[in-house]
Formats: sequence, structure tokens, C-alpha cells
Amino acid sequence: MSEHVTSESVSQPEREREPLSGGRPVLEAEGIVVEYGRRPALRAVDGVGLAVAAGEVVALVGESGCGKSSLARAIVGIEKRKAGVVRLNGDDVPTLGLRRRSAAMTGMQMVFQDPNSSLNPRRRVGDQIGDGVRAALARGDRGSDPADWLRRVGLDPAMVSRFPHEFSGGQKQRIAIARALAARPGMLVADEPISALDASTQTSVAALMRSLSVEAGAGMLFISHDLSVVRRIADRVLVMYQGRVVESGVTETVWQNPLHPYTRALLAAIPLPDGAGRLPVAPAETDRAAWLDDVPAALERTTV
Amino acid sequence: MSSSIDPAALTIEGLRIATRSHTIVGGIDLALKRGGIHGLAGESGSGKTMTALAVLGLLPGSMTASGSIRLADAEGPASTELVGASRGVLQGVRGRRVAMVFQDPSTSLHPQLPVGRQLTDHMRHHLGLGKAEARQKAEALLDRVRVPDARGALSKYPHQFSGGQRQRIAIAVALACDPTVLLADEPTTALDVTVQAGVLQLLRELADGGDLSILLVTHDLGVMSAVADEVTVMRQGLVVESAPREQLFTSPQDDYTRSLLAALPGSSFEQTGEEAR
Amino acid sequence: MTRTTAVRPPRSRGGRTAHPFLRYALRRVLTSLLLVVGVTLVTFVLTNLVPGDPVAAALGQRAAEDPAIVAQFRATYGLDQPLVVQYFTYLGNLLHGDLGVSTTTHNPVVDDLAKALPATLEIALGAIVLSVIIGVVLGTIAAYRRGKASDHVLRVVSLAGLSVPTFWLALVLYYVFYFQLHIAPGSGRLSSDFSTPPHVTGLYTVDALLAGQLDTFLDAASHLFLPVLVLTLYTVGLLTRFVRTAVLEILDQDYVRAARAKGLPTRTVIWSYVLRGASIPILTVVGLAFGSLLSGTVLVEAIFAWPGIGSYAYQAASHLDLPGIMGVGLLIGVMYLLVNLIVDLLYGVLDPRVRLAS
Amino acid sequence: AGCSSGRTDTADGGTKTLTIDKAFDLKTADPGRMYEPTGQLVDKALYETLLTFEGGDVSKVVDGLASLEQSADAKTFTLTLKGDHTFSDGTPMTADDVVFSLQRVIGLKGNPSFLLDGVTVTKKDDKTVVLTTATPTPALPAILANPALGILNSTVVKENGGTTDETDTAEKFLNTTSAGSGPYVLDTLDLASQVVLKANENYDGDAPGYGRVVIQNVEGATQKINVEGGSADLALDLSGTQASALGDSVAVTSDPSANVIFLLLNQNPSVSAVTSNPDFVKAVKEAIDYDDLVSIAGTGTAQAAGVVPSMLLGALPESAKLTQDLDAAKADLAKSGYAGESVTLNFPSDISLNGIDFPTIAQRIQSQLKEVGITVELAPAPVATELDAYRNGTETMGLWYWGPDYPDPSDYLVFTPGNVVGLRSGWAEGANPAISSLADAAAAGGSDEERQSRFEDLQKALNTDGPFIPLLQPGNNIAAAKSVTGVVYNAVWTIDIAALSAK
Amino acid sequence: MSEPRSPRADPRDGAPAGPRDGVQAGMLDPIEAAAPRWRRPRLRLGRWSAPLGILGAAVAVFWILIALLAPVIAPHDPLAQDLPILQAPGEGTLMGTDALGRDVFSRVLWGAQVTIPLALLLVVLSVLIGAVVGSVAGFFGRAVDEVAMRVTDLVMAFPTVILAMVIAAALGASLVNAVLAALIVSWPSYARLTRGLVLGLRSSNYVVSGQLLGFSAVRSLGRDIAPNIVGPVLVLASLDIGTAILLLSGLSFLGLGAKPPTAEWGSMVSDAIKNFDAWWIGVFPGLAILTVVIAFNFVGDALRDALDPKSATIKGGGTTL
Ligand SMILES: Nc1ncnc2c1ncn2[C@@H]1O[C@H](COP(=O)(O)OP(=O)(O)OP(=O)(O)O)[C@@H](O)[C@H]1O
Ligand SMILES: Nc1ncnc2c1ncn2[C@@H]1O[C@H](COP(=O)(O)OP(=O)(O)OP(=O)(O)O)[C@@H](O)[C@H]1O
Ligand SMILES: [Mg+2]
Ligand SMILES: [Mg+2]
Ligand code: NI
Repeated sequence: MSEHVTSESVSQPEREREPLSGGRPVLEAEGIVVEYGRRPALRAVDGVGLAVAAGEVVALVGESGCGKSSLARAIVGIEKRKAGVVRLNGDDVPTLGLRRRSAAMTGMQMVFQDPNSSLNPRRRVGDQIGDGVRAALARGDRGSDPADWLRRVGLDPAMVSRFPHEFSGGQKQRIAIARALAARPGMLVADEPISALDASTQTSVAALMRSLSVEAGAGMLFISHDLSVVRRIADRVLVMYQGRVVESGVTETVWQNPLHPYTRALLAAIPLPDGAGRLPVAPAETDRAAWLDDVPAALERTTV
Repeated sequence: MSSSIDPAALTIEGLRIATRSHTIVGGIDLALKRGGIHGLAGESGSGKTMTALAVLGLLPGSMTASGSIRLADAEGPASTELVGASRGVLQGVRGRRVAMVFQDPSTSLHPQLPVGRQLTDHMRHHLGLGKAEARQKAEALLDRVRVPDARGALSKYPHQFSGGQRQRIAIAVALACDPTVLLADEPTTALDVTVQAGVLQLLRELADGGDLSILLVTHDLGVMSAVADEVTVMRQGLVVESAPREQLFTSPQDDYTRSLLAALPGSSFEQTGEEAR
Repeated sequence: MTRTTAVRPPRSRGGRTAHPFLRYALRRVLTSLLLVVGVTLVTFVLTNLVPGDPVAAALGQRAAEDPAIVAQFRATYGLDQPLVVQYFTYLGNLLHGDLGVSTTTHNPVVDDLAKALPATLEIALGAIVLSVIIGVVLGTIAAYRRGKASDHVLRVVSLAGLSVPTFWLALVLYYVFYFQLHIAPGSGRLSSDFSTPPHVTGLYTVDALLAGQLDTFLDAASHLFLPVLVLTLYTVGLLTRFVRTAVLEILDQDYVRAARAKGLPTRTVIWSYVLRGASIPILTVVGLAFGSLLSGTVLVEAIFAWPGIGSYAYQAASHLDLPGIMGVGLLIGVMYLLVNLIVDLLYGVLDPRVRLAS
Repeated sequence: AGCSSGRTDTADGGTKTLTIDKAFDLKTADPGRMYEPTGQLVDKALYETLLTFEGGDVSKVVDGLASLEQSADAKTFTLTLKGDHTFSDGTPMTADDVVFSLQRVIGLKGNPSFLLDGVTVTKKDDKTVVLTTATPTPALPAILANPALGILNSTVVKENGGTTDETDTAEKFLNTTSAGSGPYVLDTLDLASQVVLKANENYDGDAPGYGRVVIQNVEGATQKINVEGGSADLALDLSGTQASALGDSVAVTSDPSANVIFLLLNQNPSVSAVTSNPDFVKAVKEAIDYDDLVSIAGTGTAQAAGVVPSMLLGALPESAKLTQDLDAAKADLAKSGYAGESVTLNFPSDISLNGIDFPTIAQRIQSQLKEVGITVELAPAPVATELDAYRNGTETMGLWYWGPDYPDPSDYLVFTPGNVVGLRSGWAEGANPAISSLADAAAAGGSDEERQSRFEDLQKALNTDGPFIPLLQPGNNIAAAKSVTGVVYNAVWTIDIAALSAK
Repeated sequence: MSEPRSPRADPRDGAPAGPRDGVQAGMLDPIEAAAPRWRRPRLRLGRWSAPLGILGAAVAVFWILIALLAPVIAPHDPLAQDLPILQAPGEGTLMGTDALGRDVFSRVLWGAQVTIPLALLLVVLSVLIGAVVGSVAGFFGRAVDEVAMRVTDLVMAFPTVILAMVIAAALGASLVNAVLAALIVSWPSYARLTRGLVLGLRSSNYVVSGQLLGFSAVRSLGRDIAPNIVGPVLVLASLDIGTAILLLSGLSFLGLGAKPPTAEWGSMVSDAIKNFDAWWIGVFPGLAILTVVIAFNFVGDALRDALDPKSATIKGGGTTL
């Protein structure tokens, strides 16, 4: 037994990490690797670590297919991790299997991109929010009234007895958020929660999510490729490229002074609705190779 | 009305599109200037796509169009009426004089046909080109939209290209018969921003190149602001505002336009609500 | 707002050694082979569950009472061995292409099947070819004219096709066309005043043409007519409904709208774009339909006295001819798997995404 | 122009094709192994036998290839080849061929081997063969007329694996080529679908009426259509109803066949307490409406007066047949103590005899017995499965038939206690000593008159006390196109194809 | 990233869309195509299929009533052999008499009592067995799934009629055994359908959400999955009733089902073979089969249309009967 090595000692973080917005970390993830298939495997997430503090909103941005969803799913435990550890309030997060999730683990909830598939079409929305309430109760947390949650996400509380198909996409997404929050999670993972929504409701839903989770003191990992929204609601931002985090830091810092060439290209490519007729800068094909390089200085930045 | 050449390549007047029970588009006017990019913005479901389809006479079977859509002839003052046009007229217009690019490049190209075939079949049909000739022209087109290795690309299949490249190919397909009007229905919506930037540059170049007029349908006002010369905003099947770009973005006249802009981060109208930090 | 739904080509997860398509093909072949072994086991177990003594069935009344003859018979056909031994003997022989000797016909089962198979194939192929042509045309029309009168008529027709009991239809057609109107020829593959054409493929129509015997060809073709018609009706119903769905699905695709926006003639759009797009689901259902045709021939063959696999199966089953039953089960199982294998491999031909996965 | 024709039926009569529809039960064309009606039909045309029957009269044996001299004790039979006979390949026939053929049948232990049980075959000289038996065998001449005992070309058969014991492998050869001296030779044989014969060019008798004969496997209903429509010249398996519905374009020959359909009631009390009760058996005999069954079976059918069919020596006269008597039936039923128990009637579901379906007869009997209050439950099964129960004597009630193995009443002694069919009805040795002694007497032989009366006595006793109820001799209906002449039903080989010719 | 539409490598697996075996074949599962995604369960009465569906339902109900009322409305005992044999329709009998002098009309009416309930029973049992096996295979995956799917492969590779023939021969001919034989060959299509649906739903966001909220496997299956697969399964089932009737009567036709003297449509048709001139013996029971089957097919088709207007009738692995 003397040779026994604890899993913790194996997965020592390579560098010290300071939660930037203060507070204890609700969620810690280290060295996450996600692979799909065999012979050879497709490495979708390649050693990503992050921490989210209570009341903090961390955004994850990056191009399509860079591994954002895979990372999110690995964190919550929907996807199997090839390597890496995830801890929620210090407890290891297991992969979702046939066994039911422990009460402690219901402290992490997820909101998905597609509001249409997030709700069971055959059950009343009140019931489904009630699932969240029950999860909170099972954990010994405060209960609540589903109707009240509807009100909080800006819907008519009387709608509890309706079925999902009676709602628009934006409304469904609000219900999904309500269900997640009703479980009183300490950590909320949101995978592109607004990208399927109407342009006009995207911003308001994003803002709603931020306010509700901050209000509840929960940490939130917010995945989006919409950089302008990210800029408005995230405390910190992680930029992913091809399965790895290439840049991270306080949102404004990254925005003002992007260090990684990919981050720069990304920011430069956003067309601004200012009416100036400025064409966004299109990166050349050849630039893409450079985006794979690490820029150590870009990785963990607390100040400008 | 007496000038030799109509300044508008495409003129839509009082266009109504309706199903048996609903009115989708409730009578809109729109003039597409020659050699410019005309942006068509508006919330989802406001009828942007249907307007574009009406130009080609490709509305779903359950819908009918009324009003007038006139396509100016390249030379001379004459124009072709497209609403209620015969099949023969429409077949001659489609792909030949008016071409269209669809939203999702991954679905608008046939996955089982090589790119070369999809680029050349309407050229051969409309322009009567031979196989070799058409391929040569196709190669030049792919070069023009900057698809690498144009010759090799002709025998490849769509899935062998990236999303951005596929959209360029779709644009090349649209440009093949040298149309005067290009209807681009949200051509960048499916793309990453870095890829989108490249496609937007391409559209700009095409419009600047001369005779091509582009109707750019998008709900992304950022995109609109970047490339459109003229902007029309639709809501619930009606035009609420139509103005040159600068004017629309800096001094919108309509409340709806204003509220749209206000919801946008980064625009000059951005609200700094207390919910945002 | 940009939605990142760009589709990228599937990345290769192919093996170090083989092209992914080859691996896929190989895997398919191997699973098919495993299934064949499964089929042999099932047939073997099932046929040996059958009560009643094959000896009694195979030997005449008198002979079955003579213990010496019975013992001799059992030894000849290996029936005196334990079942497990019998099974492995069977498998071993199978590898040498030996399916045993039929206890009813006293011929090697392989020979019997080789003779019966072309007869069944002739109607099954005839039916499938006809059904595919008619089904694809009608299905495409129904999809194209969706909601119009012709669509509704085709819906009723194809559902009716699916609902007709073939055994009854066969009888009725036989009654009307042969018995009453004397338009169709009688049962069997060939009128008795014709001799079988020189054996090349075993399909009489083809062989007759190869031999240049036009009148034999016509006679064989006229005998094919009713059985093929009966089998076709069901498959046409099936295919029409399915092709309609598949085509509707494709008509909804952007690439079809794009093709129309290019101003291509309707015929080109249908042939080059729509049907090509629908080809893979159609192919699958054709494969399935062919499989069900093969076993569906039993009833039709019974009525038209068609000396095919179906008649052979029925004869073998009613005489408890174990080698015969196992042979038929194996043959049809293998054919079914083969058809599916071919269908699977054709996907590769039809879909560059499969073929060119790199 | 330039096309060849696959049609064989050309204008000149020599190659005229005769098409016969027959529901096949063909297992082989090898005479040494063949014992099914279709095989008899085929082999009768391919092979000649030492003795034979004239036309349809099977009660009298006549000379075939040979003439017969029989000892008075019916134990020694001397057969002398008459004239010169040649096989289809031109080889002359000798006594060696006869000896080989008969010894092969015995040695093969095939289906027809029983025909020559206990017979020793010896060659006397090149023209003469002597058959001897240990016990009197008055039936032997009739047996020798069976096509299974056709004479083979021993040279050819031996060359192709033929022996006179179980090592024989000539069947395969004989299924492709015939080696006989009959009027036809085998062209092609497909056990499942059709047999094609062509005229034997070396036949020493009159050339047969057709150049080519196609016997095709066709079910009864289709046969009717075929013969009416003209695509078949002869239909052999028509039911009475089908035959009577035929139009004028076809000539129908209807005769009762030699098959006897009978009902058996198990006498073994451990199988059934009900059917083993003699009063119950009696009641059933009296309850059945025989005339109704005959009419259901249709044209040509006759009630079987006893187990021996009417055309054979020893058959019961019609006056002795069983008749319906409902009052007696009810009385006997009451006497038997039957209380409405359900009695199972087993029968082969897939047998159709001369166009009569067993299920039809069974259903009719069920319905008739219901009239007097007997509940019958039908239990059909494929013959392959049901045969087992029948042979093991475990059927409560069974509906079966017996076709003569050879046209002699001694073949019917099996319907007595302790014998094959008797045992199938649970009738053990000694169960009815009176009947057993009548059977012994009938077996002894004697003059035709003596045999006739002894078999009559036996059958009368069987009808009164036996567990068997003879029901029908189904009609054999042969429909022939008007152009075909010479159609005569024969109980052994159905028809002699060689006797047919075109008008 | 979203995959191209309906990519599926194995056409007979109801596996969820996604790359498998390193290749993507754009495939549409014909079985699953029969099964619409369960959309809003609203019947569109305006659609043309609805009138057909209503007609079908009416005919089906008509036959079910006949089945129930046969003892009352049939003019004769279906087993009584008291009429002249082979009498043509007309004079006293609506549909003539058969070779034993039974009234064909009465037998056709009584026949409804035999075939329809058994077909329904067969479908219900197939659905139950198939749904249980499919759900377990789909939800628990791995070895369970592998074994279950290989078994269905086997059964499906085996020719339906011949398998049924052998089973019926092995167990003896009776209607119960015919149902058993048919059951053995017909449950796999439901197992596959259910498995495919469960597999698809298992990874769906709402099921995962439920699990994140602490649902047990049983609860997930019962609350989130089961209600969402009943629709497609019901549609397949309703389309399958016709197939079941065809299969059962086909087996009886071959003499492997109903025993005489039962008035069963398939065996009545087979009686006609022996009495070809008496066309009425076979034509009427055949028409009965046809109308019942077509009625159920209309209903199933309309049902499927109402649930998913795009898909069309298809019965995978079905048998030509
Ligand atoms: N179940 C899966 N099996 C195989 N490969 C997968 C699977 N899911 C994702 N991938 C692959 O992993 C890579 C990362 O995918 P992921 O969904 O995490 O990207 P993403 O950043 O969320 O993209 P998007 O912005 O489009 O949602 C992609 O290349 C994708 O093709
Ligand atoms: N096939 C159809 N039949 C009937 N109505 C339709 C059909 N297709 C679209 N519609 C309706 O037409 C209206 C206009 O649709 P359209 O696609 O033109 O909107 P859009 O402005 O392009 O929206 P988006 O930004 O979402 O693409 C919508 O209300 C839609 O529901
Ligand atoms: Mg994602
Ligand atoms: Mg649109
Ligand atoms: Ni010629």
C-alpha cells in the first residue's frame, strides 16, 4: 500500500490557478481530455482545465467544432472523460451512467442549445420545473413553486399546466433555465443557450441567465460563439481553438488586448453594427496554422 | 421613365404573398440598384426568404404572389414581369439572369454530385456550352471565388470542402451564367465569424466589380452594416424602413428599427441596462 | 447572429492499415458470415424440434416397418448420431458445399436447390425489377403531386396493393385469366410442348434468348406474367409509399430548391438531383423488399406450381425432410444477407461520403 | 427468320407430345426402390414385367415377358421368357437380366422389397427362371405384374453401380436414364415438377402412340383447368365434383379406385375407453351416412362394402355393405354408456386421394356423428407427422386409406388382430379369436371360388365386430382430351401410357 | 456541429444519427421512417388522408361489429352442413355454399371472429415483447444491446413464411401455434424500432436533463422515454394489424393455422383451390381479408400522416403474403 498514488497527486495542476473574481471555486476541472471513436481517436478536447467561482460567469468561445460542447458535456459528466478530473464543491463528478445521480451532484445543472429538445414534449412544463424543485428538496435545499420560477424567467405563472409545444423557442429556453435553476444548483453549465433564439431575444435571455445565476450565487460556464453577447455578460472568458484553450482572462482584458493570434482574428472578424460600412478582416488560410501555437502569456491573465 | 436604362436592376412593387389563410408578405416595395448590395433585414418569419423566392417564382405550392416584380433587361429600358410569368419565362430567368445563394452551404449542394457537375449543368443548359468549355469556365469561376486548386476541386464532392469553401462554391454556382441579380439568403449565417468575414469580402468585391446587383437577406445587422449599401427592414411582412446604410444605422426613423439596434451589443444604440455589467 | 452549424467532412477515424470503406465492407461481410452460422444453428435446432419421424415420412409404409431398412436409412443419413455431432457434421459438410441428401427427392440438397433457385429468381427478379420501375415512377409522381388528386389515387392504390392477400389474388387472377379468359398460360414455367432451353443461367427467358429460341422465350415470359404480377403488386405498393416519402424528404432539401433556382429543366432536377438524393433510402427498401419477396414466393409458387425454392420448402416441410428444410433456410438466409450486403456496399457507390471518407 | 424453335411438338405425328397432369408423389424412377402411384405410372411405361394385367382387369394375371407355370401348392413358379426381347440400347434380354432384376429388388431392402419376401429366384436356363417360396404364396403371380418388378438391363445397371444388395448405387443413374425394354425411355426426370418420356426406338412391340410424354406435377384443381384449356391431354387426379363439372370437350372415365378409405376406432382401452367399447363402435357404424359420403365424394366413388376393394377377388358384394340406422345407433350409444366425451379424430391433412380431401371427409363425419350426439374433435396433421401416431397405434379415431400393394385379397389380411393394421387400431393378437381363425382360413389359398367365399366371410365378420369402418372407394376420374384414345384405369399403375394414342 | 441529414451507417439499426464505423451513409431507416417523430398529437382533419382514415376506421369498426354480432346476424350455423353442396350465390344463400354444404356467407361473418382478434392479439404481444426487449437493449446498451440486436438480425434474416412453416409444423397446426409462429417472426421489428427510438431519446437533452436532476433509470424510461415512443410504436402497430391478418390467414391457407371445420378466411380460400368452378367459395373470404386489411392500413396510414405528414407507409422486414 505504500506505493499507492492518489488520483489527486497524479493530476496536479501544472500551474497554480487563482480564481479571478474572488470567492471559492465551485467547479474545478483539470486536464480534461475527450476523445471520440477509436483507431485513431478524434481528440475533441485536449487537456483543458478551468475553475469557476461562486457567482462568477465564465464564457467559453471558439469556432464551430473546436470542442466547446464536448468540454461542457465532459464537465457535467454526460460525456466520458479520457483523462482529467472534475470536482464540484470538492467532490469528484462521476460520468452519467445507469445509476442515478447522487443528490450532491444535482448541484450542477446544464442548459442546452436547442430549446426544442430540452423539454419533454409529453409533460407539462410545471411538472418539469417541479423535477428541479424536487432535486433541490432531495439535496436538503429550499423548495419552491414552479409557477414562481415561470414568473422569474419572465413568463406567465399560469402557464404551468401547458405543454412545451405551446411555447416559442425563446420561451422554451426560459423554461429550461427555470428548471435548471429550480434545482438550486451551485454551478450552471450553459451550452450555447441563446444561439437558437431569435435575434431580438438573445440578449435578453443571456442577461436573464446572468442575473438569475449571480443572484443565486451560482457559478456559470457560458458557452457561446457570439462574442458581443459574451462581452456583455461574462466576467472571464476562455478562448478555445482545436480542443485547447489558447487564451483566457478577464473579459475586458482579453477584448482590449488579445494576445493570441486566433483571439485577434476572432475579434477582428466581428462585424460591428455601427453603420460605418467597415468590412471585417478576413484571416488568410495561412494564418490558421499559426493559431495552433501556444502563446503562454495569453493563457492566464488577471491584469492588462 | 424616359431614361435609356432603368437605374434599378430589380423593382418590386406592392408584392403580396399569401397562403389560403395567411398573408405572409403584405405588399412591399423595393428597388435593387444596379451594382450595389441591398440588405434586407428583419426578424425571423418576417417574410424575407419568401420575398426572395417570389422573385424566382419558387414559392411553396401553397402560396401565391401578387403585385409586380420587374427584372430590368441588361440593355434598354425594357423589363420582364416575373409575377405570374409563364414557366418558360421563369426557366429562362432562373439561374440565367437571377441567381440565388441559400443559407446553409452544407445542404444547398447535392452531396452525391461532384462540384464540377453542379457548376456546369446549368451553364450547359442556359448557355449551350460544351462539356470542356463549361469546365473551363467553371474552373475560372472557382478561381474567382478563391477556392484553392480549382481544377482539382471540380471532381471533388461537397463534403470534401470546408463550410466557407462550400459557400464560395455555392456563390460560384450562382454566378456561373453571369446573372444580373444575385439573391443571397443569409449566406453567412451558418458560418463562423472568421469564415464569414471572407465571404462578406467576396460579396463586396462582386458588387464592386460592376453589373451584379445583390439582394442580401440577413437578420444580422452587423453583417448588414459591413457590406450593404442600402438597407430595408421588414417586420411581419411589411417594410418598416428603407434607407441608405449610414442613415439607417445612425438615425433610424422607425421605432422597430431603433429597438432592433438597441438590442445589439456594440451598436451605437446599445442600451447599457443594469442587467449587463 | 451567426449560428455555427457548418458541416465539416467527417474526419477520418480509419484504421492504420485499411481504407475505412474497406474496413466497413469487411465488417459487413464478417457479420453476414456470422449470421449465416446463426441461421444454420436456428434451422438445425428448429428442424430437430419437429415431432414425427423423418424416417417414417421418407420411407414407404411397408419399408418403415422393417427395422433393418430403418436402421440402414438412419445410418445413411447420419440420423443415428447425437444431435451435436449431427450439427457439426452438417457444418463441416457445409464447408465443402455439401448440404446433405434430401430424404424426399434423394438428391443432394445442393443439386435440388441449384435447380429450384433459378425458377424462384426468375419470378423474384422479374417482380423486383418491375416493382422498382413502377414504384419509383409512381412514388415520384405522388410526391411531386403531393396533395393533388393523383397523389390520393396513388395512396389508395398503393395501400390496396399492400393489403391484397397474394395467395388469394394469385387464385383470382389464375381463375380469370387462365380459367375464364384463356389469356394466360397454365401453371409451371413452360408449356409442356416446349423443352427447356439449354441451361446457361437457369432463367428460362434468358436461356431461351441466348439460344435464339424466340418462341420458347415468349412462352416462358407468358408463364412468368401472372406470378410476377401478383408479387409485383405488393412490392409496388410498398415501394410507391416509400419512394414518395423519400422523394418528399429530398424535395424539401435546399439542394433541390437550389437546382430549381438554377433554371434546370424539371426532368433534370428529378433525375439528377431528386432521385439521386433519394437513391440510398430507396435502395435499402428495395433490398428489404427483395428479401421479403424471396420468402413470399412460397404461396405464389404453390398456386402456380412453380418449381422454385418456395415449392421445395413447402414440400420439404410437409415431408419433414430435414436436410431439405435446412438447405432452404440456409439458402434464403444467405440470399437475404447477400442482398443486404450488396445494398450496404452500394451505399459506397452512391454516396461519396462513404466512398471517399479519407 | 434465323430463329430456332424450342417447341418439340412439330407437325409430324411421330413426335407428338402427350401431356399428363398428375399430382406427384414421386420418389424415384428406380423400379427396385419405387413404390408410389406416380412411380408405377412412369415405370410401367419404361419397364416390362414378367406377368401383367390386361387393361383394367386386375383380378386376372396374364402373360407378360414370360409365361407362368405354377405348382399346385403355390410354392414353385416357373417363368419362361416368351420370344425375343431387347432393351432400349439394343441388348437382348436373357434370364440373367430377370434374375438380377428380381434379386436386386430383394437385396436392396427398398420400398418394394417386401413384395418378394421369402422368394428365392433361380435361373434354370437362358429362357427360364424359377421362383420358390417356403409358404404357399397364391398372390405371387399378381405381385409379379407390379412395375416395381420390371426387368432391368443388368449389364448397363451393373456398369452404373448396380448390385443385388444394399451397396447398390444405381438409383442416380436410373433417375437419368432408363434401362428397360418398355415402349418408352426416360428423357428427363425432375421428382418435383415433371418427368419426360420419349418413345423407345428399339421397342420390339408396336410403336407407342406418342413421341414424347410429359408428366407434370399439377394439383387437382389446376389439372381440371389444364385439361379443359387444352394445355394438358390427360388429368389423373380429378375429384368427382371436378370431373362432373367438366365440359363436353373432354372425355371422363370414372371408376372406383382400388383405394379404400376407412375409419378406425382404437380397441386399446388404455388409448381410449370410449372407442374400445364394442357398443360405441357399433353405434358409429350405424350413425355414419354412407350414401351422403359417397355423394360428397362425387362421381365415380362407391361405398366400400368391405376392406377389400370391389375389383379384387374376394370383394364383398354390395349387399353386404354397412348401412345407416340412426335409431339403432342411438340405442347402441346409450348402451355403451357414452356421455358426450370428445373423441379425437386424427387424419392426414395433406392427403388428397383421387381428388378427395381427407379434411373434407373428416369434417363430414364429424358433422354426421354429431347428429347422434357423438362429439368429435378433428386433429389434422401433415401425413409425415401423423403417420407416426397411426403406426404406433395411438390414434383414438383415425381416418386412413389402404391401397393394394398387389391386387390380391391376401394383402388385406393385415386388417386382423395382431397384424399390421389391426395393431394400429389397438387390436392385439387374440383380441378376437373368431376373426383370427377366419383370417387363417382365408390365407391358406385354394381355388378362386374358395378364396372368394373365405374372404367374404372374413369381411362380414369384420364389418360386424371389427374396429374398422370401410367407407369409400373414391372414384378415379381420368379426364382426357377427345383426341386421346385408349384410356383405361388400372388399379395398379393408373393408366398404361403406352396404350394411349392420338386420334 | 450538425451532421448531414439522417446519416446512418446501418440501415436496419435504429441507431441514432451519427457517424459509425468510420463512415457515414446517408441512410434512412425504413422501419423508423414508418415511425414519425412524435409531434403534436393533433389530427389534421382537413388532410385528405383523414377521410380515408375515417373510412378505414368505419370499415374496421364494421368488421369488429360483425365479429361481435356474427352469432346473431349469421343466417346459418357456420359449421352446419345442411345445405346443398356447391350452390352458387343467389337462391337462399347470399354467397353460395361450399363443398360440404355450409353457408359461405355465415362462414365469412364468423370468420371475422377468428382472424381479427387473433391478429390484434398477435400485434399486441409483438409490441409488448418488442418494446420491452427494445427498451432494455436501447437503454442499457452494451452486451445486452449486442445480444438482443444479433437475435433480431437472425430472426429477420430468416424467411418469415418458412420459419413460421417450420414452427407450425413443429408444434402442430393450430391457430394458437400459428400466432406463436407469427409472434416469433414479428416481434423483432418492434424491438428494433423501440431500440432505435430509445437510443435516440436516451441521449436527448431532456432525458439527460432528467438524469442530471437525479432520475433513476426506471424513472427516465417511464417518464421521459416511454411516453415519447408510444406514438411511433402505435403507428407501426396499426399498420401491422393488416400484415398480421395477412400472415395468419396465409398460414391457414397453407394448412398451418386454423383447423377444420373452423370458419377461417385463409383456409376458406384454400378450400377454393379444390373447387375451382365454385369461385364464390374463395372470392368472398378473400374479399373479407382484403377489406379488413385495407381498412386497418388506411387507419394506420392516416394516423401516421397525422403524426408526421412527411413519412409514408413502409413495413420493414414485412412479408409478401
Ligand atoms: N458523439 C460524437 N462522436 C464523434 N465525434 C464527435 C461527437 N461529438 C462531437 N464530435 C466531434 O468532436 C469535435 C468537437 O465537437 P463539439 O461538439 O465539442 O464542438 P463545438 O465547439 O461545441 O462546436 P459547435 O460550436 O458547432 O457546437 C467536432 O469535430 C465533432 O465533429
Ligand atoms: N411552406 C410554407 N407554407 C406556409 N407558410 C410558410 C411556409 N414556409 C414559410 N412559411 C411562413 O412564411 C412566413 C415567412 O417566412 P420566411 O421564411 O420568408 O421568413 P424569414 O424572414 O426568411 O425568416 P428567417 O429569418 O427565420 O429565415 C413565416 O411566418 C413562415 O411561418
Ligand atoms: Mg456545440
Ligand atoms: Mg429565411
Ligand atoms: Ni429470326
